Amino acid sequence: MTATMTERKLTMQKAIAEAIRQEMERDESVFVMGEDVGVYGGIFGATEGLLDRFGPDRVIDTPISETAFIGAAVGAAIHGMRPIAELMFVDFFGVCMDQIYNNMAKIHYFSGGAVKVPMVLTTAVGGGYSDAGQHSQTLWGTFAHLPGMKVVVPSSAYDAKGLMISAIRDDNPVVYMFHKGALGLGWMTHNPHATGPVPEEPYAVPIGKAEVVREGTDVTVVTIGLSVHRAIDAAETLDAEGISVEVLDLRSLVPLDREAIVESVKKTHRLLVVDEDYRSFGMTGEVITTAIEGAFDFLDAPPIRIAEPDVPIPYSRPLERFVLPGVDDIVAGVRGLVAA
Amino acid sequence: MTATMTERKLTMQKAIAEAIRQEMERDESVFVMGEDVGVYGGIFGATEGLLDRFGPDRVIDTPISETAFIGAAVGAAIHGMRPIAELMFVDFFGVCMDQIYNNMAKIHYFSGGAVKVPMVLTTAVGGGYSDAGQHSQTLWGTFAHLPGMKVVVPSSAYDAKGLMISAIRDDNPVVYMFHKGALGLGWMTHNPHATGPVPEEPYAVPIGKAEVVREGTDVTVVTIGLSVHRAIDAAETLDAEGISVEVLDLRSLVPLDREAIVESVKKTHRLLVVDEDYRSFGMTGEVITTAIEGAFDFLDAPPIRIAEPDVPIPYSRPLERFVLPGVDDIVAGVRGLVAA
Amino acid sequence: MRLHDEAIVGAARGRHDLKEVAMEIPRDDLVAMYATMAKIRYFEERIREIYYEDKLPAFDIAAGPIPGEMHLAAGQEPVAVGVMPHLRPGDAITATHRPHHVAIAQGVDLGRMAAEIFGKDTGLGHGKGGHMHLFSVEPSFGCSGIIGEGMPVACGAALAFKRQGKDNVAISFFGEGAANQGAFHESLNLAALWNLPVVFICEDNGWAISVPKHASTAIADNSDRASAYGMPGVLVPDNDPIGVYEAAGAAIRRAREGRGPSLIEVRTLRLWGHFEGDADAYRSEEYKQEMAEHDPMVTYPERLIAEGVATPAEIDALTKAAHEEVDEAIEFARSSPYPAPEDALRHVFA
Amino acid sequence: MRLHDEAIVGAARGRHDLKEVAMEIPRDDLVAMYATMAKIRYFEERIREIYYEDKLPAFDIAAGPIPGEMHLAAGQEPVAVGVMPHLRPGDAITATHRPHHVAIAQGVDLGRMAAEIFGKDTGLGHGKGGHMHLFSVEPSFGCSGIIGEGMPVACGAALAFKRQGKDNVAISFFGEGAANQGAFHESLNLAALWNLPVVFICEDNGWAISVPKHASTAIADNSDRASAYGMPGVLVPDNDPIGVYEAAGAAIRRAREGRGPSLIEVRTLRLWGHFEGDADAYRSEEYKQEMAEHDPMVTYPERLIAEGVATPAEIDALTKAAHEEVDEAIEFARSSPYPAPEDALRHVFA
Ligand SMILES: Cc1ncc(C[n+]2csc(CCOP(=O)(O)OP(=O)(O)O)c2C)c(N)n1
Ligand SMILES: Cc1ncc(C[n+]2csc(CCOP(=O)(O)OP(=O)(O)O)c2C)c(N)n1
Ligand SMILES: [Mg+2]
Ligand SMILES: [Mg+2]
Repeated sequence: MTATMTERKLTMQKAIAEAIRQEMERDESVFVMGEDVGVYGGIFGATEGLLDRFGPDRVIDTPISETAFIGAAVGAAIHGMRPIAELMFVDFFGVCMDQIYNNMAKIHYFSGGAVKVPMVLTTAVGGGYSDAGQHSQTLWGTFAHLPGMKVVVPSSAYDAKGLMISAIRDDNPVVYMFHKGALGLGWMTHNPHATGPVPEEPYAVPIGKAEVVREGTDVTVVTIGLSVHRAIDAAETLDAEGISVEVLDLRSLVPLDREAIVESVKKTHRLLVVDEDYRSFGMTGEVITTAIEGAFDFLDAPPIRIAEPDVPIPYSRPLERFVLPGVDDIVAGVRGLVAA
Repeated sequence: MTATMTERKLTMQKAIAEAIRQEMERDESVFVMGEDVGVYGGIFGATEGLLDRFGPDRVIDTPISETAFIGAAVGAAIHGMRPIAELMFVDFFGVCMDQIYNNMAKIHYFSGGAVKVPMVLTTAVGGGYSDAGQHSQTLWGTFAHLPGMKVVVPSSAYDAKGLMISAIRDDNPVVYMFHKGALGLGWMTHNPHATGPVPEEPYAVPIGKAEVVREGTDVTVVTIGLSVHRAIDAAETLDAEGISVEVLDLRSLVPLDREAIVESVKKTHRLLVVDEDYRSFGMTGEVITTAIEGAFDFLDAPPIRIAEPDVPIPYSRPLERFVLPGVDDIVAGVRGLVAA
Repeated sequence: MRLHDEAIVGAARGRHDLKEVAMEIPRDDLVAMYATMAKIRYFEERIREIYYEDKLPAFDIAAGPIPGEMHLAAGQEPVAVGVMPHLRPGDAITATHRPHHVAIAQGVDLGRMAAEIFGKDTGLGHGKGGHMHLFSVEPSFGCSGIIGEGMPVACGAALAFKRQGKDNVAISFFGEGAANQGAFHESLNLAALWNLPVVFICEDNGWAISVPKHASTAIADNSDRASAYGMPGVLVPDNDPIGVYEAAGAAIRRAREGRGPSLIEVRTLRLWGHFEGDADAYRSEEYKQEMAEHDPMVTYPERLIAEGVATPAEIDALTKAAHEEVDEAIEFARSSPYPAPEDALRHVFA
Repeated sequence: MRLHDEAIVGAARGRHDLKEVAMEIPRDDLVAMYATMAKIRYFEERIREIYYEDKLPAFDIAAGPIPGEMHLAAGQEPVAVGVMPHLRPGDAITATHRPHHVAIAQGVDLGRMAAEIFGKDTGLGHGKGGHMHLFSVEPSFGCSGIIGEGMPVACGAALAFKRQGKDNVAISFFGEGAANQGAFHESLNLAALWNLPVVFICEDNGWAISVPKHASTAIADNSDRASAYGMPGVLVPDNDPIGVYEAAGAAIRRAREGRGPSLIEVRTLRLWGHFEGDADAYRSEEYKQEMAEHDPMVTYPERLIAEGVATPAEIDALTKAAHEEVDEAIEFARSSPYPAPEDALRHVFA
């Protein structure tokens, strides 16, 4: 957190809405569309207050036609606008992925750089409140695997604002994922980490830079999104046991800050990757492989990973708790790693 | 290749069509649907001859409505049929992924095992013939990341038949991917590996078992699909240099035969992973991480990977050649690994 | 006042002369429809009540005996119960994220359904699916959390029936919001093209969360879209169980006889918020008041009594029986055990 | 003989009385349409010829100066040229996997387009896109390899124009096969709902690869589907440039004036296989023969001459000029350098 600090604190949700509002004020070409972004203010509040401020021409409620309106965002972006399109839950990507990965993400490349597609696709991710397997996934691994779009996932209110501003100003398509459990919504289980200092004035957090959110010397925990908070909580517990944990918040998966991963592993010699996405063929493998590629000789133990064990997210509370990474899982993982 | 050998040789394409024909003869509940599967016999010949043999009630040409007909396959599978639905190119998954990953792959789980969805989704993958970025992808990493569906990719005619039979008989949804360059199609650049011995009688190749297609002692090359042939060709070259390469054909990504990976790495102490899918957040990271998890102490050098470098597959020949893994790339990779 | 943009709800209430209809519609069906409506409404009320347990005062969606999203169908009972009397064993239904009324009308095991909503091991899916993912084999019921997802599946069930020489039908329920999803178009075209025994039933409650129909749909009536597929399209304008009964009866008969699919649109009412916890601030008090006046749980039994189809005492008895059945199901659900945590790993593959 | 299931091609040939039409349609446009048709056809012929270089005798799709799939539009010229005279600078077009005729008619740089098809560094996309991914900024043209993918994009371009206060329009071309893709439905609804300046033009060549329209589409005319969105739907039944001119002119005017979207369906002819290398065995020789008889490159100039709009000498001169322009573009493409291999890594991000 390098920008000027202020005492004002916001939830991540308010920080996102503020970032969009400020950018809409600054730039006429920015507009928002999606289901329930208008009078409802976005199911997760990302567009709160915008309809009143900017009216229905710039804050557009859409039919449940994700292919049409995300594709329309692509078309508008090509023609001088900077649309923000909201896919209500990332889990719905399957009805519109072609427009996202084959069109939004590839037109710039196909055109040899001639056509730009400056748009933001916002979407809510994550579980933990018994919304079952079609409303609780994070799926960032899926998006990060497919080239041509940046993928950002803020974990703090400060980053949420700064990354949204960067995303809107970026000349590339940016998929901006916010974890429902990190937003600080009134109707979600209270999350103290969701609220943090956020400067009033607009500022940009660079896309593609990870952040060491907690320094440590014994083990590096690499993660993203809500699990950053889980990792910090675990680190506090472990501190009491004399284990010093460094927590690296990736903040974006594309571009992936491989240097930051390698650097931290070179320092701690031990790596645990925590991911709320499905375990296999995803983020955990990529981060571990990055460490292997860059810091193989520095590793004192094989890196380990804690992730969703390749099952659809179950509904029932004990089942969901079992599959999602928890603070206890991280504590146990780190202990095992240090003992190895 | 454990089943009885016969001298009869088939291309992979003919082997697939034969497997489907034999299963349709055996089981009335098996039927095929997709675009151009009828009179055309499938754009890649997977359903060649089936319309004549079984008629339009069991070999059904569809509109270009992938969501509808793949979803219909799900519905038919739930109600006693064993549909084979063809998604012409895997690249088109974006228009119908919801039916695939959120419905086909999850209903069994959501129902707590009560509902079965025994269907096969066939699809063509791979590039190498200048079909550009919406017709040349493999995307198996995307499918393998999402739980609830098996993912198989044959590299030989023998496996193609045996895996298709297993897929049809499986009570789970199986995504069956055939690499266009490995099919032995008359209109594709001639591929000598595409033709091989195939018994006349039906036989099953188990899903989830990798195969050592070439034994070696110095380096393990793990790969899948057409790249198996590339790896074998590279191994021949390296043999002449005195480097002994073991080639492991994964054959399926879900389930992933982790034991086979670990076992081979324990033997050779060196791992190269070759993948025609996008590099990041995909198969290469998963295989390397699997080796790290199971054979960290056996590794003499950090595993390396050769894959599509996270750019949409370009059209122009020199560009495409640059991004696809080639025999030369594998040779160079192995040399580097041995020197490390 | 216009609850729906283009039709005054209740304007067509007098459309069915019950005396005349009674000649066509067996009295038993008329009464059974009420009984099922009572069961549905009480189920939704009980779930609603329990849903808020331990979630308040500061509403926490993750807390309480029933966590997660909860989409209740109070007001939409007529759509479900009007279809039900025409169903036969083996027929298949796909429903939506708002599935309880349809499942109850079809006769899905109420106890196991409630248990699933409670996340219990005795639930239809052993707690894996929850309220949006209720699956039953007999009767064949499925639903989903993705808009439009069930429509292709219904086509597939119908295709299976056709291929197997059965005269079963598949019914696909979906909201008016879903009618703008690509799956609607593809499914209706496929069903018409292949002459499949499917009936598409659009539950037009006028709202997709906070978005009114006029802000999502370029024309007034989705039933008019049937012509784009060459299939019959019928509008039931008044949330009337009898209107649904007639329309669904004709459509299902047609489908069973191999004469292909139909589209029925029913103007219905979503009496409560989109999901529980929804402040429903996008609808005026006046609007909500008028909805309450057209509550089918009031108007339908009134009619049955007024037209002499049932006596007040009969209605009371039916209501009581319905409540007892629901209470028993809920009690079963409440008292059932949770699945073991590691059971999360089961049932990925058969 | 029926080339299209429900209409005899050419039956309506006499529909337009040219003398009368000539009063409305400037002679220049009539003649320019021919000139563009000649350019398109010759371009497709040349590409076809070169496509087979080094690919035969055993056809190898990966070989030759132009590898990969190749979808040519011979026969579909009228659809493209009938739209073109109504376009203004700033208008946007999205086309399909069969894009050349539309791009040429819109005036996309022919040399850079040819170079892209050859995979050259001077191509529109420096060789990255190829024949299915031609993108031009001025004029604004895009196409794609995914069925229906361009329709939402056209809506977005139209939305941008509207918001920017421009009177530009977006035109989306798509095949009759694409009309059964979900994107069709969602896009038409969105366009009508938001009153966007878009014109949807369905190129109905009767075939989606090997699948005839009657095996994919539940009704005869996609233009009739316009009513499902409350927009005008027009059928041009005879692959007639003048019919397209009239329909497109009216629709584009309507869109420019802020009166919303339209859907036009044109019965056209895919004279060749779906892609080059397609044996086209699913269409009879008789069928192909009849198509040839209705080749617009024969019938249209004949009419221009017969009706006194142009002399044979003029037609010849236009043809020759068109050929020269194409030859030059192809020569430019052929002689251009390939991109450097490692350029593959550029242009992922701006
Ligand atoms: C593909 C998809 N898009 C969006 C959603 C989020 N969502 C859930 S319910 C709903 C509104 C549905 O409206 P309608 O179809 O009319 O059904 P109703 O809720 O009125 O019963 C939306 C937008 C979803 N579940 N799936
Ligand atoms: C979503 C999707 N499904 C399937 C295909 C394969 N495909 C390419 S062209 C084509 C036929 C298209 O028919 P139509 O829309 O009528 O256009 P035409 O080829 O006749 O010009 C098909 C099925 C595709 N490219 N995209
Ligand atoms: Mg609704
Ligand atoms: Mg066509």
